[in-house]
Amino acid sequence: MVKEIERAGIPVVHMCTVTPISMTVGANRIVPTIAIPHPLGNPALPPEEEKALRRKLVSRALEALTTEVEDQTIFEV
Amino acid sequence: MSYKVVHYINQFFANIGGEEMAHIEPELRDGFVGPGMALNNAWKGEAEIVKTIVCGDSYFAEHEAAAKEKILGWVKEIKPDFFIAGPAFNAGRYGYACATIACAVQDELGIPVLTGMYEENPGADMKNKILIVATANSAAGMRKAAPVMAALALKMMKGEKIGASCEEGYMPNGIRKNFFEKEIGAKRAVNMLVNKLNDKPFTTEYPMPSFDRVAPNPAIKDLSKATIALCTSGGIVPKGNPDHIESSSASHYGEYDITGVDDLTSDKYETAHGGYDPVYANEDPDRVLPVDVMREFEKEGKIGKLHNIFYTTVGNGTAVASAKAFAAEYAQKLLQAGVHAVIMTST
Amino acid sequence: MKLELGFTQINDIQFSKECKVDNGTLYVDPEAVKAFMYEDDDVKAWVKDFTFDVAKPGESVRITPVKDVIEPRVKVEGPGGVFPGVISKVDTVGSGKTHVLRGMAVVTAGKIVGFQEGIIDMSGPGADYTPFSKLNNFVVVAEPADGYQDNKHEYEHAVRIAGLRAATFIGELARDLTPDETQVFETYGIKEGIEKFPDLPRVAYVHMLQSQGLLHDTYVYGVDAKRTLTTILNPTETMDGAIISGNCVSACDKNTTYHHENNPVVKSLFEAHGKTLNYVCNIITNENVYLADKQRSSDWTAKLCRLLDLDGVIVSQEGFGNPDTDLIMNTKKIELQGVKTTIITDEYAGQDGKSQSLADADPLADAVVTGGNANEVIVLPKMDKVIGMLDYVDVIAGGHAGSLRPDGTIEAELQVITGATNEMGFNRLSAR
Amino acid sequence: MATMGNERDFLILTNNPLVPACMEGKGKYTIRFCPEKSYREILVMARDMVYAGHTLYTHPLSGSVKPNETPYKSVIVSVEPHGFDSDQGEIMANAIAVFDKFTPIGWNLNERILADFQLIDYTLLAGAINFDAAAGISNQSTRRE
Repeated sequence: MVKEIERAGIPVVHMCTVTPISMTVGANRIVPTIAIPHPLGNPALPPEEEKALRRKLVSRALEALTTEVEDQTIFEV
Repeated sequence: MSYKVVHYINQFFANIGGEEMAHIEPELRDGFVGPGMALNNAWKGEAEIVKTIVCGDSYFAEHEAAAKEKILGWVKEIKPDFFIAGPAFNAGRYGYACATIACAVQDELGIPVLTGMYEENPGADMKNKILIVATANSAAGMRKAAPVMAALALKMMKGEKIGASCEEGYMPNGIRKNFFEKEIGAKRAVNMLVNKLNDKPFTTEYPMPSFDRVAPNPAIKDLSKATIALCTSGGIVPKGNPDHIESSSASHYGEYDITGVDDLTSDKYETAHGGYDPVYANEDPDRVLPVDVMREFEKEGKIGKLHNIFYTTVGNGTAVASAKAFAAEYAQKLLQAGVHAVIMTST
Repeated sequence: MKLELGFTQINDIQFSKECKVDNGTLYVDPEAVKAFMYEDDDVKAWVKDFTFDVAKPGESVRITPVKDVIEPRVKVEGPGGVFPGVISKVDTVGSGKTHVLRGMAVVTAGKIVGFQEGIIDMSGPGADYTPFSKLNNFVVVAEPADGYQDNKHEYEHAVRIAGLRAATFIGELARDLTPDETQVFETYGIKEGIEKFPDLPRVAYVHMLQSQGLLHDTYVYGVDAKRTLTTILNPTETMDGAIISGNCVSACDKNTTYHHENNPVVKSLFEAHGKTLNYVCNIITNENVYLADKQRSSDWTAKLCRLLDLDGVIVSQEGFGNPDTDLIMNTKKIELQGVKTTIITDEYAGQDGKSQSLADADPLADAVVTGGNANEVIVLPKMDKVIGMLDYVDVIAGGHAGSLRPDGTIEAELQVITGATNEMGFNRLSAR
Repeated sequence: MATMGNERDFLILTNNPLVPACMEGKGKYTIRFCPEKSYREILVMARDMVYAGHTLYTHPLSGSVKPNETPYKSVIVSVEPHGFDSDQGEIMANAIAVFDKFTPIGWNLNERILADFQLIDYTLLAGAINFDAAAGISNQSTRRE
């Protein structure tokens, strides 16, 4: 799916827990996330901290979108 | 009664001139012109070129819409049984024009079509959409190409069964067809191996599917002016799943307006995904689709705008082909809406 | 190792009280064959009765459901006997002399897992796709004993043995014949081969054996291939029945015992042996369900290829789906050892031919021979006579609801035809 | 903890009633019997577990019976996740793609044919983990009587 968006000419960042899958589906900008049932959160954290975590992850994704890449790249958080 | 055929050629093969005449607009002539004669002869009266359309390669490339409109109009009026273009050999723009116009005639008028060109001609990219006969890389190959194209075209006109690509001479088009080889498989394998061992050319009977990669698009220059859309395969939907997105093997995708929504709350949103424990996503759907922090970034001016529609699918067991089709479709919508970048989240 | 095959062409089969081969005709007493089959206790226990028929090329005859096809052979010189470890003792075969009744086969038919066995048409369009339409077939139809439903594996074993015994009985009739034609096949020891053909590339045949489990089995010298490690065979051993089929599933690409006896890769490699290549040996490896087995077997295949200093191999496959993974694992690992591969497979590209043909793929598998698309739809006309039973045709692999039409024609995928898309490259069928 | 490859680590995902009938309580493995799930849903369940890091022990396309013919499927994954393996993820994804390319058949399978399909799936599974399939069946029959 990311590939189809990329193909349409729109840069896309894939936020995904299992990065090898992201690699297989052909994503070019990849940000690893927390866990399959809650990629962008962690229910164990208090709400403020959880949101801070999400801000950090999404910021990283925005950074990935502003970074030129030539090949599939994982942006570790 | 013989089949009526319209033939498309460029200025060069119509003997009008080379590059200096490539600007000429489409014109319609009676009967065959130039290479049409070879096709006509090969058909021995069973089919006949009734009209020839001549168009300059530059004109077609620079005024594609206008050229298409004009040519389609003529073809519609003539109502031929068949449309044939080229062959274009290694001429890039001519090949592109042949393939493009043939494809348009086939798709928009429902008339069977055929063209021919060299395998590396950029027009050959369309070989999965229309049948393209593989030719030599120069016009010297006309003598060989014409009978192959004529024979295949006649078969198509008669509605006969089309054989495998290697039998009929068209480029492999991704549709596998059975046929009988001259030698048994084991013998073919030994011959292929001996060629491979001796570094001689060999052709695999089944090319491995290419590992399709799309090159990354350029980065966003200025985030503070960019419109960014959120998409997910995690199945986030409005509470109650109004469009009944299936929990697995989804047959459609969802698009939902989030104008004025600052936070995805558990009373308004949930997940339709059946492949993971939905408790956490249902508790706070932002854990899958981060609308809350995107709104914050929007207010802080870190990003220009959060796109007012998000797209959602269920990754769980949805057939690869339909997932691709969904994404291809909504990617066009995102493009038209002027979205600059996408964040796709997956569970 | 050197083996001489002496061929006697069979052009006709007649039932008669006397059993003999005379002037190209096989005269055979079905009761004598039956008695010989019933000498085996398992056959006695699980087969209630046998009926017999003959099907000749060009006749309006359909044989279904087909379990196995076997060519009668007899060992006349050298150690061991045919089908070692199963019918004969386990002595190593493949040397000396063997007599072959060519142009005929024993075909076992009857329901086992009835829906999976295939069809042999002796004439019409279906006949073009199966090699067995060109043979004079001695058809043995087995009827199961009561209670077989709960003992399918015992029953399958009994029918498998019965078929081999029938072929052995008939093969024995060739013992004292003077063959119409003889051919000699010989491969050499490693050093000997290198000295003999110093300039020829060293080539082996990686023969993948179906070994997923009951009803999907192959036996090597009587051993279930599932329980074997990848190993080496002299090519001539296969000609004496060292490998037999216990595979009842996927008619179009299962290798019958006939295919193993007449392995086309072995035949084609021998044709090139000493001319364009040096045929070293066969490497047999299995296709198990357990992933660690797949890894071990393919590792061993690659290891043996390297150890034998091979330049190239041909890899053949059996079956659908799961074995694609073994095929690609083998190919990839062998290529990574610097040994060049050509592989033989078949395709499941969908009825429209548009789907991905294999369940696995790798760019290193760049030389592929295909036996055709097994999903392609074919219409088989009504035949005057059916040997076996038609009631399963609707549920034969690749048939679909209504595939047996009221007028007696069958619309089905090529999958239903025995041997149609053989993955040893037995046929001329291909696809592009 | 069940180490990789140990029988205690075998989690059998199945919709085949013959599997629990013959194998339940006869070994250290765990059976997750899901009669309501289709062949494809068993594959999807296995795939998602492999994606989540569980080890795939048996090939999802075991058997040459085509996926549009039999309704039964059994796959063994690990009880414990041992880490994601991309080759195994690919095997699972490919298996679902293979399933999807077969033309659905509107069969009305009778009891005997269903029993045959159950038997094939069960014996392949048993063979893969060295479980005595024949013994399993006869024990089951005794229990049934």
